[in-house]
Amino acid sequence: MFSLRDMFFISMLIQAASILAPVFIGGQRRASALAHITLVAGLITGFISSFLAVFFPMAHTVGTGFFGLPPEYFRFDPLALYFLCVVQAVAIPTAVFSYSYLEHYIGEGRSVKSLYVFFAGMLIATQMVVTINHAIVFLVFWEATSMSAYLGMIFEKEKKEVQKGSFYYFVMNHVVIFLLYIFFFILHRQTGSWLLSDFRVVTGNSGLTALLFLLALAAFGMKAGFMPFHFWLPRAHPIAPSTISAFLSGIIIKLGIYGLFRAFQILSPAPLWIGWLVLVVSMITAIFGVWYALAQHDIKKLLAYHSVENIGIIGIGMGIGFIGSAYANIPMQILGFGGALLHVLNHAVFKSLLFLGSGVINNNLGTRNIELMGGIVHKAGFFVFLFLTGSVAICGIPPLNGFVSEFIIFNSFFTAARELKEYYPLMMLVSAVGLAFVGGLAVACFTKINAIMFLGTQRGETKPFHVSAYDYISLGVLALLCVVIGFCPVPFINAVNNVVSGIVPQGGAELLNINWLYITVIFTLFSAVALAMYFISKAMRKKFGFRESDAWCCGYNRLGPRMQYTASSFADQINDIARAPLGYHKKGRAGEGIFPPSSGFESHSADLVDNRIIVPGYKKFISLMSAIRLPGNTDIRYYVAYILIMIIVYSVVGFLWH
Amino acid sequence: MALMNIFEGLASLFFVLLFAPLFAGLVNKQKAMMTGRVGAPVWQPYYDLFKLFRKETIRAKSASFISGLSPAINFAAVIIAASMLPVCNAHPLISFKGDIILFAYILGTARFFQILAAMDIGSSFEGMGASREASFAIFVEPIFFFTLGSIAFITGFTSISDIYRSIAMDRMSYTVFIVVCSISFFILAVTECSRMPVDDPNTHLELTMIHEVMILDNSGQDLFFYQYSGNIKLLIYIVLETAFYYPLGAGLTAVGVTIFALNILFVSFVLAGVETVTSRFKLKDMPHYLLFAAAIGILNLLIFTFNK
Amino acid sequence: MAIIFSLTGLILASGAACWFVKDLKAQYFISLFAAGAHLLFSFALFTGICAPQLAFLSLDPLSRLFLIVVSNVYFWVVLVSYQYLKQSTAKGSGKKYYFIFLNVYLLANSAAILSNNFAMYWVVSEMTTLSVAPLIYYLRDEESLEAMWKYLFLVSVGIAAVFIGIIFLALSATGTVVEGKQLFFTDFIRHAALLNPVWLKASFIFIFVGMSTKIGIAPMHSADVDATSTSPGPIAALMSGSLRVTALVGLMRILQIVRGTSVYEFARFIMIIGGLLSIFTAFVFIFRVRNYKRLFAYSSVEHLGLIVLGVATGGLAFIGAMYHIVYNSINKVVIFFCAGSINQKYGTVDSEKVSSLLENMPWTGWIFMFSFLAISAVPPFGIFFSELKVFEGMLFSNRPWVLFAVLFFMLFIFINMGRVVLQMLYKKDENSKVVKERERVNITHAVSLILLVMLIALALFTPNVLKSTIIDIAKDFGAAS
Amino acid sequence: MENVLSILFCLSLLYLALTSRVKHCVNVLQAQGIILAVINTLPLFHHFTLGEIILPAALLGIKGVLIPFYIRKIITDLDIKDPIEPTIQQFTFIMLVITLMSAVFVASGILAKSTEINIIPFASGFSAIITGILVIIFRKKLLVHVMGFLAMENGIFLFGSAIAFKLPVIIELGMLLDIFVVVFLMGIALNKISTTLSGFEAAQLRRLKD
Repeated sequence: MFSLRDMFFISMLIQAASILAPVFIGGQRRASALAHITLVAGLITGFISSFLAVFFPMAHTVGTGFFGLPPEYFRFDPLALYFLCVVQAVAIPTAVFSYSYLEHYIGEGRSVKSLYVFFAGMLIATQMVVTINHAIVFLVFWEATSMSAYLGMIFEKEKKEVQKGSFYYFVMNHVVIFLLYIFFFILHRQTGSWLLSDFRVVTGNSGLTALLFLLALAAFGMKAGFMPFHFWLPRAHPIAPSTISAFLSGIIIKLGIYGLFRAFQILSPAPLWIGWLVLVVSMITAIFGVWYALAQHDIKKLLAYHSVENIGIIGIGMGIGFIGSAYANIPMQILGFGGALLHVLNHAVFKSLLFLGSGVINNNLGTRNIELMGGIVHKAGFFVFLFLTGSVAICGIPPLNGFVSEFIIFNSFFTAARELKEYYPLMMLVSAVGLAFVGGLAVACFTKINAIMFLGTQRGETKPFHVSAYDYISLGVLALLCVVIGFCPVPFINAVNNVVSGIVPQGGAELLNINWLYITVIFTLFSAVALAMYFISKAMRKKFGFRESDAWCCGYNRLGPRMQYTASSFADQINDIARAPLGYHKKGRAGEGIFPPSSGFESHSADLVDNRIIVPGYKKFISLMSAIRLPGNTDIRYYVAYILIMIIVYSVVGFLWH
Repeated sequence: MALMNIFEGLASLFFVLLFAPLFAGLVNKQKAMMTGRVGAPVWQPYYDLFKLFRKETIRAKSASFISGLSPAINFAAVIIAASMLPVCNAHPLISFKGDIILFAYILGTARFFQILAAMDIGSSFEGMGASREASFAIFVEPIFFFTLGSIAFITGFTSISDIYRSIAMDRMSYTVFIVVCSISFFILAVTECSRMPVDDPNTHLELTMIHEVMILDNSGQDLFFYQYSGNIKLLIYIVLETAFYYPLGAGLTAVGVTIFALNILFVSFVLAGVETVTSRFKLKDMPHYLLFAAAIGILNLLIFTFNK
Repeated sequence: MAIIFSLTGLILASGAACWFVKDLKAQYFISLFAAGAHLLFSFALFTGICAPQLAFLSLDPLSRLFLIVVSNVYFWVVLVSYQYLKQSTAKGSGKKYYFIFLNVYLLANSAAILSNNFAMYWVVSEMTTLSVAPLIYYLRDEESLEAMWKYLFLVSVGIAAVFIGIIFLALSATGTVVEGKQLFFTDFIRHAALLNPVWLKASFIFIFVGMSTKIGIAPMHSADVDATSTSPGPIAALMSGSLRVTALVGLMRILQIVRGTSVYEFARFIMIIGGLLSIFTAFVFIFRVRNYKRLFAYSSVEHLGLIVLGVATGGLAFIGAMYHIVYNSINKVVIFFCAGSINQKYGTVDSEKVSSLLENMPWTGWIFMFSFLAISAVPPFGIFFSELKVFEGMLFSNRPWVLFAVLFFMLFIFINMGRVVLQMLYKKDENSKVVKERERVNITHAVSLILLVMLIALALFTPNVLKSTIIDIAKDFGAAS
Repeated sequence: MENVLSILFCLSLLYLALTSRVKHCVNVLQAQGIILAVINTLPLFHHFTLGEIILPAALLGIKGVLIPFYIRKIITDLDIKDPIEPTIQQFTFIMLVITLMSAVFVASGILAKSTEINIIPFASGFSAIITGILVIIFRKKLLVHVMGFLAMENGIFLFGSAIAFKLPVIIELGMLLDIFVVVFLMGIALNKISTTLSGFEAAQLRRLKD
């Protein structure tokens, strides 16, 4: 009988061992194969244990330490286990995908060993982050995660955009770590311990609690990508190799959420205004995240903005939970946190699915611009089906997993309105409308990319589209997870409920009381009807005849790829509504006259925070700083004069010193 | 009791499935009469559907499996939505806490696939329609929550049938509130079902169509499912619209059913009337129109909340 | 006793041998032997294996720690020197005198660190300047000449100011038991409370300002930056990693005396001003520095500023500053080794003309990158942990605003340094002049890797002796908790 | 006696500030070196020991003979022109020096009340330091900088002798040696500068910048 800890440590060792393969084996292919097999084996070992622990909770033995880290440096409470499970669940398919992804680069003759090492390092460090209980060690692994992601990100470093985007990420991490320093220092000073589990704030010190909350929000929120700190995501995600960006988007930004949960555990109950702050910020994040996404043409950038959106949705759940905690209202906390936690899992699953899918597309077509794609469905139908699954899931529409978590969050709104009365029904209604609006925009956005990328015919040059078996496995597993969580949420709800009861110790059965059976039944019914109708129409087609012809085009019969609707046009009408906040601008030339010249239309969106605040602000700052000149920075006479001046200055200070 | 509930639910569902084309025919007939034409018989939609079902299916060469999948999903979604309807205050087949969300979202699923299927062809006409559909759709769910959802938030009930049951027109302010809600909801219904003044179902110019242009390249069974789902959707929204006035006496008694039927007839009359007297809005102005509906909802809600 | 004399003799002999032996390789091995012996000696001293007793030598924890830091840096610098000289295309007699002055440098530094007497410290401290000046002029070009002149001149003036400070210190002892005795630190520290505060204050000001020229505290940093940025890689490493540490000893000594008096608060205050000014200067100048060696010279200004701040803040920050001295000197050595190699390969110090380092020089490039990460306080490199302590100490001192200012400045220093460094590493190669041959691993890379590993290992598995020494120092400065 | 010599020293400083010729500066330095040597010899008249004559002898040798000689050699070797090329008007400069000197004297007077110091040598020494720094700051020629530095050092020696404090002879000698080596190295550097940069002015050393 070995304990969970042992399994975890064993799995970490196996994963760490996988790094040795590329170091000691010469051949790239062999090294890659061996490394990935080891890595996946390690991940599965870990996943089994964390899965069992999350889904069949039982008492764990205290167990042993690891690598000189004493046992109390680790924390395997439900929250940590849940995140660990999420991390590993996503890491396995990503690792499988990584193999074929690297094959692609090996085929190009690039050296991929460094990428693998950083990828594996990132996975390992992430798993450590969520289990570590010691603040300093936490920071170490936190930074290790960020840095390995960064180093992986710069794989195609010769590209200008890679340099820029990765630099954003790099700087963002530095800021986060500064904030975390202060956060942990204060907590350490409060308790005299470095263990996260020991951190407490003296009750009644509301100023300190608020300060700490703000610090946590700034630090973890920046990592997670809440607006206005989201600016790094759309810069950093597109340029990373897909394995990295999938993990970055699926998991690493969730570390921010993890941190917020931990901060809440330490600081709870949250002040009411913090709850509202989180709720409002999240709402803005969600709405503008998806709206910005709609205006993008770069598939990965678009997905990055969707990560912002989904972080917003998670944040909405947390905001409700915070408000609940301010009122000491158990049901609100349970539903809010439960929805957020489940959405963490869901988003991790479908976002990595989509990012990995975008990696396949990018590898095959050599572009990330969706305006140049099209017609992929005719070359790789099943791949499109898998991507579509992820798209449906991320839109939060039935019958997949996205709906389940949004459903819980909607329920939390209803609960808040019911429990708190006063002006809450109104506020909650506005929140619900906001969330519904986000859903509508997400539908628009994902119909856009699915339609433009996959349907119709190929724009630009036609290339063969190859999807390897490993890609199918990894995408398939993730898609299956989307379906399973959607159709059969009960075990996942149980798991989440278990985690939530760790955060809200008083407990309550609000999550379980939602009639999940209904959801299962209805979704089954829905699929059954759809399938039945599908087969009926198929049978009818056989009976009454079926043929293919050119598309209707008002009698014009030479419909070409260039005549298809473009992504810019598709989204134009919606983006036009919010021209200012989106920085949306278009360039169009309509042909006029009898012999019109060629006409065109393009639209661009400039991130408000990035392009209006950060870039010009930084430029202004630089010019301001460059204007400062110490006189005579080159002349020895001034050097000597400074000695005299400083002596005089210090003497004056000394003279005035009392 | 439970068995009775199921029976009521099934009956409601069949009612919707059965009478959906009739209602569409009814509206068309009234419209024709108002414009001074004789018009097609009210049964015409049934004939159309029957004919479509038996026709050969023609698909565009560039179509993919989406084109085949979408009609079925559309239909299934509409059926699920229909089974949540409290027809004549009967117990619906599907009713649980929070089903209002499912209702809104399952129609979203239908929309998602319909837009995809439109884009599947790769023709710019369908693209136009899909783009418009997508841009109007983003307002649909917010308005839905501002109307039906506002009642849910105020009363605390989250199941559609419960929400409607909770409506009681005993207080003046509440009555006004409900009436304004129903007006807002009517605009929503018009938008969702592609009726005037948002969309002209009878137009023949591809450039101005919204819903019709999306199914331009469909025929045979595909078109059958689209049309039929469209009819059902219309009836769903009409039933939800009439349900605001259930306190007037609708119920599972003879009188109640009659009132319900009259309600439906009245709404069909209003619908036809609106379609007769209004012309289609400019596409550019459409968001304003929808925002207007949302604004009514918000204002109404504000007044209601702070008028206690 | 005997061991110190024999070691001094050995170093002198080694220097003399370098004078007579013309073969560079022989000079190298002789110097390396001396360096190794010195390292062993400092290690023995550090761990307490050998504890000689000499009146004029100070062997307290501070000296022991600083000695091993300096000795460590020196050893690695000597180790890579031969390889550097071999590849160097410098004209003139630079190579000829290289090892001779290195030996003098070692002797002077060790004497400065171990001296227990202010006057003696002053003499040998001036000697370190004199020995390093010709090394700065190694390249024999106009820039290095200018740098050497500036460094020599400014530091000489600065050290003259230190002497005034020393005289004031002596004056402050008028009428006490210390009066008329030799200027032993230990005496002064013991009787600090008796000293005249006015003179002591003046003394501190002069010593602080004078030493600033050597430590590189703004605004007296300029010559230091000039010299570090123009001298060859190993020498820059030496200056950044050890010379400044030696200079710091003087400041620490006077602080140790001042600690027991009423002047202490004032001393801390002006040290904080100096430290902040340094970080601020680095922050301002780093916005427009294009010369990458200058960039790292400014980074040294920044880190020494941080150390001074930590020392001035006291408590945990003091301990952090001590760790920071150790880590920073190791880290800077690696950085300047890389900068030296890059300079040799590209023939320019303009960062915008250096591109695609990771492709052209993969070993140097990656080491450079990691050393940059290390200096930016990325764990698990040591700087992270030491900065952590310094920051924590500052946050809970009576001047928490200092921390916020420091963090603000350091963030932008990091951003700008990152921009330059990463640009050098990644930017697509447009400079076709660079010979595209596969870089081979050489001893510089090996040493750099060893130092990086050391940087991690020292942080993760801090030896007890280091811990206890630093705690002892903190006790001496009243900073131990 | 000591006071008289110190005043002489002060006068030499004024002359250093006043003169506009490099050669006169060297003469002043030489004079200062001799004065210092004499001052250090004074105690020997009361109590003569052989060991203590080393220091004045070395002072005389290095400051009075060796360094001036070396500087003169540099001047002839490098053919340095005689004007010192000030950056501000001589009048202003003199006023500045005199003001600061008076301030130093006044300050020393105040300080002497709390501590027993020999005011005149002390203040003279301090004045020399300040004058030296001012000479460095307000002169263009690098060689004059060196001389300013030397004036500073002379001041420090005077200053040191003003307090009742005895350092070991070896350390004093070490200091002298250091100063000599500094000057020696600076001479070499000047030599190089004149060949490579063809000039001796501080303004020419402006290559190193950000």
